[in-house]
Amino acid sequence: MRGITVALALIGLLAAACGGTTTPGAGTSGQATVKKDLIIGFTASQTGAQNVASNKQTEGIKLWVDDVTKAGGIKLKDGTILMPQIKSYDDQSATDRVQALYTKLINDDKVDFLLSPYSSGLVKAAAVVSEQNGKVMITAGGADDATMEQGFRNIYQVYTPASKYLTGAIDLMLKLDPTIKKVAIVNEKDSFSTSVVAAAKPYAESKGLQVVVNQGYDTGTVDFGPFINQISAAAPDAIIGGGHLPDGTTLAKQLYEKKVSARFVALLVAPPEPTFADIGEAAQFIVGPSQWETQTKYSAEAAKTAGVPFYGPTGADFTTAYKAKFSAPPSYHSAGGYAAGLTLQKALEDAGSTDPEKVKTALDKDDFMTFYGRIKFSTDPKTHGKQIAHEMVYVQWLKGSDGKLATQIVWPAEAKSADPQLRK
Amino acid sequence: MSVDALVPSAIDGLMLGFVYGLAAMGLTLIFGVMRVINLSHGPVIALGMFVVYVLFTGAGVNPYLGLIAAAGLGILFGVAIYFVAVDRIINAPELTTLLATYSVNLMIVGVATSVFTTTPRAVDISLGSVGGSGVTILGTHAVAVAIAIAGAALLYAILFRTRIGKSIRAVANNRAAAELMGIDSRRVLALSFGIGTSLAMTSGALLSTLFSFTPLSGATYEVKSFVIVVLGGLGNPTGALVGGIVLGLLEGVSTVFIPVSWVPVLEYVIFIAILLVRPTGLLGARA
Amino acid sequence: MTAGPAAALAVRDLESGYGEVQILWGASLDLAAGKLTTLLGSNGAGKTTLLRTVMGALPAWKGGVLFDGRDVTKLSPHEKAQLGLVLVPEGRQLFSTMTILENLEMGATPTHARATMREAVNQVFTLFPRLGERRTQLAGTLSGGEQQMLAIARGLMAKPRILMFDEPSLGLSPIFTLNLFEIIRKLKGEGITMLLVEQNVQLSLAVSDDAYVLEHGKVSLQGTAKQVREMPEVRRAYLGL
Amino acid sequence: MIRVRAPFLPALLVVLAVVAALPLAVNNNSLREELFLMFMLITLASSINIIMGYTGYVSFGHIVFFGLGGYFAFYLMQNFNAHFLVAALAGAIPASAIALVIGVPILRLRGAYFALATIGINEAMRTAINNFEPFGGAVGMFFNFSVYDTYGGARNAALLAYGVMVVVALATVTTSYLIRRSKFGLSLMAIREDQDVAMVVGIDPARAKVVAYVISSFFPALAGATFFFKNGIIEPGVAFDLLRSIESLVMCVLGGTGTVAGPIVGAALYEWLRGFLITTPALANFQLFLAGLLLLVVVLFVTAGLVGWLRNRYPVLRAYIQ
Amino acid sequence: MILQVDAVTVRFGGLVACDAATFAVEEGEILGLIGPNGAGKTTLFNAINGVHRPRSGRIVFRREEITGLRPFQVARRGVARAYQVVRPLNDLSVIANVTVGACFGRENLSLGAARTVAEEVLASLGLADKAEVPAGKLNVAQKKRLELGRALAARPALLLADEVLAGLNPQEVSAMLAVFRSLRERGVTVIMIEHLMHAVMNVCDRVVVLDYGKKIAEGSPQVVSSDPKVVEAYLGDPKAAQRFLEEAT
Repeated sequence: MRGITVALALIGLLAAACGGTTTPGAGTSGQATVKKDLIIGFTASQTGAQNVASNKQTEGIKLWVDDVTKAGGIKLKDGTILMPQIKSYDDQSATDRVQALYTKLINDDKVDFLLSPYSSGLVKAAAVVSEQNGKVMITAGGADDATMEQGFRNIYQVYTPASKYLTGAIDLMLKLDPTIKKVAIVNEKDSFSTSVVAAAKPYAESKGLQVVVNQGYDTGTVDFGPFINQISAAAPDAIIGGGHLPDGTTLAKQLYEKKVSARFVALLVAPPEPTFADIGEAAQFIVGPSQWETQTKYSAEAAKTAGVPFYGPTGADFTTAYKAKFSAPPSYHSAGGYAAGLTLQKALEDAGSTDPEKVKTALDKDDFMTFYGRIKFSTDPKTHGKQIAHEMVYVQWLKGSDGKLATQIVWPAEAKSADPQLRK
Repeated sequence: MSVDALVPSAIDGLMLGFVYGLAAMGLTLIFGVMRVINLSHGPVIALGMFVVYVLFTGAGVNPYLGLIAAAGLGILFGVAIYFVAVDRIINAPELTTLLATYSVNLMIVGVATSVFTTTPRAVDISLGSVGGSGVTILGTHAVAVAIAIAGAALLYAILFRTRIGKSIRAVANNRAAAELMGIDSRRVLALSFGIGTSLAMTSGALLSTLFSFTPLSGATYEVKSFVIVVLGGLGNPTGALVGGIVLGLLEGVSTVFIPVSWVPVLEYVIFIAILLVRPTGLLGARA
Repeated sequence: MTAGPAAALAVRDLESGYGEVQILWGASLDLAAGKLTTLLGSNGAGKTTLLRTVMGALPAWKGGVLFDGRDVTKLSPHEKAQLGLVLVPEGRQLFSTMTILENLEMGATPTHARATMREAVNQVFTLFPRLGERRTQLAGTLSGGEQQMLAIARGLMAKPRILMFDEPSLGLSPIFTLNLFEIIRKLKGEGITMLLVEQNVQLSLAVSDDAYVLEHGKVSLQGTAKQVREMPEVRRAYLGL
Repeated sequence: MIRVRAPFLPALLVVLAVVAALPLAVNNNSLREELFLMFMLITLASSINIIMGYTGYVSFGHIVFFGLGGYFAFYLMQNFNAHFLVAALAGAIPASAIALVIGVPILRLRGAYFALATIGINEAMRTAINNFEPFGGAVGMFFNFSVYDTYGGARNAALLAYGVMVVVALATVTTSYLIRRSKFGLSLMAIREDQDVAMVVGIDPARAKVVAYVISSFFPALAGATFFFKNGIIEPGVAFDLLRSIESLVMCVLGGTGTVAGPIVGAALYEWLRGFLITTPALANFQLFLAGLLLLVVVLFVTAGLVGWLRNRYPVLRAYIQ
Repeated sequence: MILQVDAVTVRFGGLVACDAATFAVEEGEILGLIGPNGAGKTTLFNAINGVHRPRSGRIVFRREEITGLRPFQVARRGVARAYQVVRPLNDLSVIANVTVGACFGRENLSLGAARTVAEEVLASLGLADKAEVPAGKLNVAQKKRLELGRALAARPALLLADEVLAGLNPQEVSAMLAVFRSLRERGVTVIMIEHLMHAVMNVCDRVVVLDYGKKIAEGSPQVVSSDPKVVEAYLGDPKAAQRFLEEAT
């Protein structure tokens, strides 16, 4: 891995050297082009509970680095060409390791910019270290609202905040079946899911729904029997909650095995992941919020309508390249990783420098659209860096005409690829 | 909360209780025979899970056959742990044996996380379910209870019906006297460690058919085993089985009255209270 | 102090102790086959230490133990028990959480005793009918006297070639002590070689064939029980007179 | 043991202070981060040594005080804008008060029962705080970064935390030394060797043990406050991490329980080894295995630990190394 | 009278270890406490210094009732104890062992003062050159002296000495007896449990004999040792043996 990047860098240098002597450089100004390594550091959960989603995110980042390298680097106005290099460690999905490793990335590996680990708890831990050291960090996979309301100056969030994860699902549910009255909320007790529920519960109540079960489970829970018994006893019409991939998957599976008869089930994070299909029939009808889906169509036209520039590849190009490189479809976590890279790239180009202050100014001003959706950050000091433009979509696992289970976008109505259905 | 959940919660808890009890019997047997609190208990449980996992995903071996392999390996592994880490210091103060078995814990966890990482694994097996009208019992749970009961019965048959089992009880009761009777206590101690480990690995194997797991999962069940063992009296296998059932029931039933996440608090408070008030356990210590 | 031809067990210049505490300072004695020998001595003279060292529960520092002429000094207790050298220890040391029957079964651990275990059980129940009546009772729930019977019965289960008793009357009432000596005399009648360590000097000498007196870890007096009974030095050994 | 024959403590403190100043002198932040952790571990190991090494009570769940100190201080800083130094002290005092309350009953337990009870208390505390909403429950607490403004920003706050951790470590070591040389220390060691004899010569073991336990809880609480102040984030799993608890115990045993220098040597060695293993990718996960192997070797063959072994091997050193 | 033991009974479950034992100890005397194995002598010591709480009866030390006090409270009133099975604080040095005795007993000395006392005691017991050696490394005779030294360092008014002569060779025994005589000269009251009868004869002013937890005789060593009840307690009942022999034949 490291060998390859070094080799690539050498080839790049060689190419630059050749370019410098024989033909005029890409820069039109006639200035000499200088190639510089841009070291981007992050940790990934190669192992541990978050490993599936985190690997998807890392793959997204890698694809972005590939694309930039293929395009000849990030070209700044002054003629500098930045060749991104990844410096990454396995954080084992543990917060204390995240803090130790981000400290190491900043102090020992001297990274230029940081991307975030996956999942809010880990992002939060990393954010503290990058703030302490004044490093700019673009976060993907950290949707927690609270994190972005702590007066940070250097952190920028690509994801739609957690508070919006399930409110749309509630809208969808009531649209689908206005007779739904009783809802059970069972969620992971981590910062992300707690944020989600903190917004979803009052929202549900404001819509006249009655919350009949409201319980949290610890991260790493594998036995949902006690919760399912509570749910069964309360006989709700709908169940919302969940947390991350492993627990969400297990919860869905056990709900199915225990024949819980709620008409509508929406879970966080797990449903949009392709591996959710592993639980077979149990996946059917499960709804989940997603930052992005392959069917999502954010295009140059949409950007024009919204009055912002379109930046980066199209969704189709991204999906094709991703499948070619990793032989697997991307998930929203992949898109988030790629989008984080794109965001950094655009800010560097806009700033024309790697100076953190200039990059931050550029990020503060940014408002643009990518295949992943629109990106704009809050500049209010209290919520600085929080994502304020990106929108969620909702997917549901449905059987196609071939009888195979697949995700379809079912909400918002204008973006849907199939009609939502109630559980049977 | 809802009282409608009482019956299914109690049944779920009870069923898990048997599996917990089986693991705790392993821990308490080792303590009863040699006064060693085996801090490698948790990782050994996890090892049982991974024996089943490796055989299942690697060679397609039925998990219940894998369980037999785990039980057998458990004996060998336990005997090995005894001779490597415990034999030399069997008469040393508690701290020494606590640390020695803890060092085994670290080694197992270290190797297992290197090989399997901490990514959750599962043995995907479904035996359908029975019941309805609020109470659904999964086939895997029912089989786990049956095997746990069979395991406990087998242990009892060994301890009370065979000469070697009686020798184990004799050594537990009075090692010096057993030596005078012609019993080679060192062999008996090693074998007891083997049986204790085998019980832990068997219960791990059962748990692997119920829930997903990592090499660190053993820790949860280890602490549960401690609670159970203290509940039933250190060194008392019957107590461990009863303690397991009590803990399982408590876990199930208490969820009806308090939020599920408070259940462990309740367990630990009971654990400490029993240690302080009646360290010999509610059933008293009897080997 | 030479081993006679019939010496079933010969203890030779045995030195031993606990940690750095030397208790035995070269004790020697012979057990004549088929005879009952008693070993006397005041508290702290080293009687229990001698028995424990003979059994191998304590390592011998110097000297040796010959069993039928074979050097068994370095064998561990369970190996000696296998050979038929059996100790009924001080304080009974029963398996208190096991039944009478199970205690007896554990007594029959030596390989040569296992085959005939059923008969042996019947034999000891004939000898100790009270035990037979309570065979499934836990040993820990028996009275002191019954426990002592069980300890002896358990020793007999091993089909001992040599049976050694350490303070069997300790803690027993005077009446029961008499009972105990009756039993010992009965066993003597069956031809088992026995070594008796007892605090009741009078009764021990009354029942024994040979006697040794241990003082300060050494044998100070020896002879037939009858001879020793006559010696005034015995009184001195106990009462310092 | 009682009479002073070498300026052991001043020498030790000077060495530690020089090491502490090193990263500041060469302006090496990553070294500073490593040393921050090392001084924290020295604090934890030396504190455990007071109750385990001197008194003979193996506190497996000693990390509970680290967690409590951290939580109390964090709460005060987050909600009442308390200054870090005030909050650290104000957090450590209730943590020690809790040590007093739980120490009285559990120090009656002997041996393994005590060890189990300390594990139980740590786990009870962890799960309780996991549900305790004022402390953020399972999510824990997380600084609003304006908290760091008082100290000139997050970067300076980290520097301050380092300084405080060094001071806490030196204070722990000094306390440990003074106890070892005091009449009180002698009573603890008598209890360790034989509690019945201690009682028969006139020592009130119950009282002495509780005092030792309370003292040994105070410094971990300060360390916890400092650690989480620097981290800016506190959550139950990290605050009450049983593994860290047992690791500090291992450090103690590695260096030599019952000596002043042992826990320091053990902590430094263990942390160095771990640092080496973690940064060597091939060995990253093997860290635990090797730690276990090392511990087993020490437990089986070098019962006295490194310092203890040296002292036994070269009695001359007894005068110089405490 | 320094100590009054009045009808003290100690039970363990069903076992009566001490059965209404009554005796008094005069200031400055050396009292021998003898009896066969299991007679309850050590239990009585444990009752006096607070290790066991008597079921009934009273123990009065210097006109103060000390029944049921904790061992350290008894120790602080000036009662010291030397154990039958030596219990040195193995990992502590010899001097530290003795300092422990001086520090926490009746005088509650400071560490420095206690150390001075400890040095004197070690010198008087001939252990001065072993001061810095870990106590666990001493030989038996030295450990026995250390055990006594720790008790003496407390400068007790009453010393409970439990078989301190057991396991010593004759020379060591006579050296130890000299120590006891010097204690008497210094006015220390001693109760000694002892099996070495010639030693008891040698140093004890008076003897109390226990059997089955009961006092069966009391008086001067000579009188007591020829008391038939005492002889029977030690050797068994000669008449019973005689009957036994007759029955057999």
